[in-house]
Amino acid sequence: MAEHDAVKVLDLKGLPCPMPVVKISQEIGSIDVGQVVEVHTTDPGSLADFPAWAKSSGNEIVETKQEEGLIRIFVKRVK
Amino acid sequence: MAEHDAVKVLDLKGLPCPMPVVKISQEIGSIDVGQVVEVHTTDPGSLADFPAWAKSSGNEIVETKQEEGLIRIFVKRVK
Amino acid sequence: MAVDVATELAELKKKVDEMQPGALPKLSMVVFSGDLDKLIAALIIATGAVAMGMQAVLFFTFWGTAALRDPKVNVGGKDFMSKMFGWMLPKGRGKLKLSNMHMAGMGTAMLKDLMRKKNVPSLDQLFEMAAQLGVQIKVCEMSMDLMGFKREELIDYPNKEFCGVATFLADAKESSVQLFI
Amino acid sequence: MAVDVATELAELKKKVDEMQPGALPKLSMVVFSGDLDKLIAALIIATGAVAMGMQAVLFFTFWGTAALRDPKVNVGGKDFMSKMFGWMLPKGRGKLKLSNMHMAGMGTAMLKDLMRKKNVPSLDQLFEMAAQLGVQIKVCEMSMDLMGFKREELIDYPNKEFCGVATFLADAKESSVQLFI
Repeated sequence: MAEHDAVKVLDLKGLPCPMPVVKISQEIGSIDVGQVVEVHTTDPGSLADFPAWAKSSGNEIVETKQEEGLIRIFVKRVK
Repeated sequence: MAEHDAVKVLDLKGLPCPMPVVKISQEIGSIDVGQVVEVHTTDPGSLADFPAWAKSSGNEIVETKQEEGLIRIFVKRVK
Repeated sequence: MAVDVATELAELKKKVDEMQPGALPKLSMVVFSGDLDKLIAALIIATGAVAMGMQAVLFFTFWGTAALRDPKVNVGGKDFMSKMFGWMLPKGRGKLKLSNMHMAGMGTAMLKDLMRKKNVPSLDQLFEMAAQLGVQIKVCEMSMDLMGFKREELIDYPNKEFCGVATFLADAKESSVQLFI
Repeated sequence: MAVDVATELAELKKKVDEMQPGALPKLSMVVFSGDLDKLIAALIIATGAVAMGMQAVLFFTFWGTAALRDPKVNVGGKDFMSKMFGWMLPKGRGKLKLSNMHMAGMGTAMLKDLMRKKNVPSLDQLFEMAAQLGVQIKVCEMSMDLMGFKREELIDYPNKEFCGVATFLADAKESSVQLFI
């Protein structure tokens, strides 16, 4: 089973700013409220940007995992 | 009789931004509350700027007429 | 007792009425510069703002308007000065230079190449994304007149609007973020 | 019943008191640049703001202060460096250059000519209008000192004030629009 019951994976590897927040803002509407999407990014700026985006858009970062060459962010749709 | 009972005509032909809004802001005080001034302008930017000015200054655009080479804007003093 | 409540209520009402409305989650930006790097920054901020749930309005004025020219369009009927300016100013965003390190084109070409390699969206892609996301573009009428640009010369962009400084200020004063680039 | 009303009133009062004051309809702008085109933009925005019913304050700092020099005034008693700077910096707004396409003076002359033809107010006329409309000018004391300018060297302008960054910030933080040019 996917971690945090993520219903989908959004692959943003290799995309720099502003693409990660633009993409999550476009994709968050495709899952239901309460569901989680797992974002894969290689942009270290996303570590600061996703919490900022979540706060501003009223959503939630459930967990962030830093692995070798990959950052995985679990975003829950709240609104 | 003048259209919309305009009590005066403000000739701003040939004047570009920011003159049209500066002039109307200076002249609006010369008519009484409830009266209408007819503005003649050749600046196409005034079509967007006069409503923006009216909203901000608390006055009212009664009508705007676009003719060949001339824009006529009827401004009512509200405040 | 009842009187006190009425008085206090009236006082409170007065206080609330006197309060200025708070700003909207909105970005208003003057795009005065026609430099490639500054335009990229402007478009990244504007698209980012929409991603953050904000409205975004870009006001193109002075050199910024040259970036909106469509290189494929030629219009006639210009007077001598307008033609001169038309030749001297960059025709569209493909012709823009860096504000820094342009170095006769070498620096600009290098940066574009580097952006491609690093997957940074190009200015063309940023404009496309901005249009998709609903970033509004407003164009200074006075600059259009001064540089001798005609409306038909500008790129297609959804709901492009022509205006003056009053329209910018009306947007800016209700915005939580304002910038001049 | 009465208790409920009193409690709710007290809660509401507390809430209102804790609210941040909204911004005033006011423009605070740092005029850092000494480029002709940017100064024109700054003055157009400032005069436009007053037309919109706003207050407008311009803070002249760094290269911007050179634009405030009165070309008719000569002051003595300057040290060597101040004299050097005085010669190198444009003496008054008639000497300012474009940020772009100055082209050894040709581009700047063309733009000025074009502005006259298109009835766009010149920088001189814009300053006059700004004074009439009550646009406030505040000048950075540190820049004056750095560039070796004396107060007598600057143009006459009603209620010109000399200050530092704290004055700018006090204005800016209550303003609905802030820009850096």
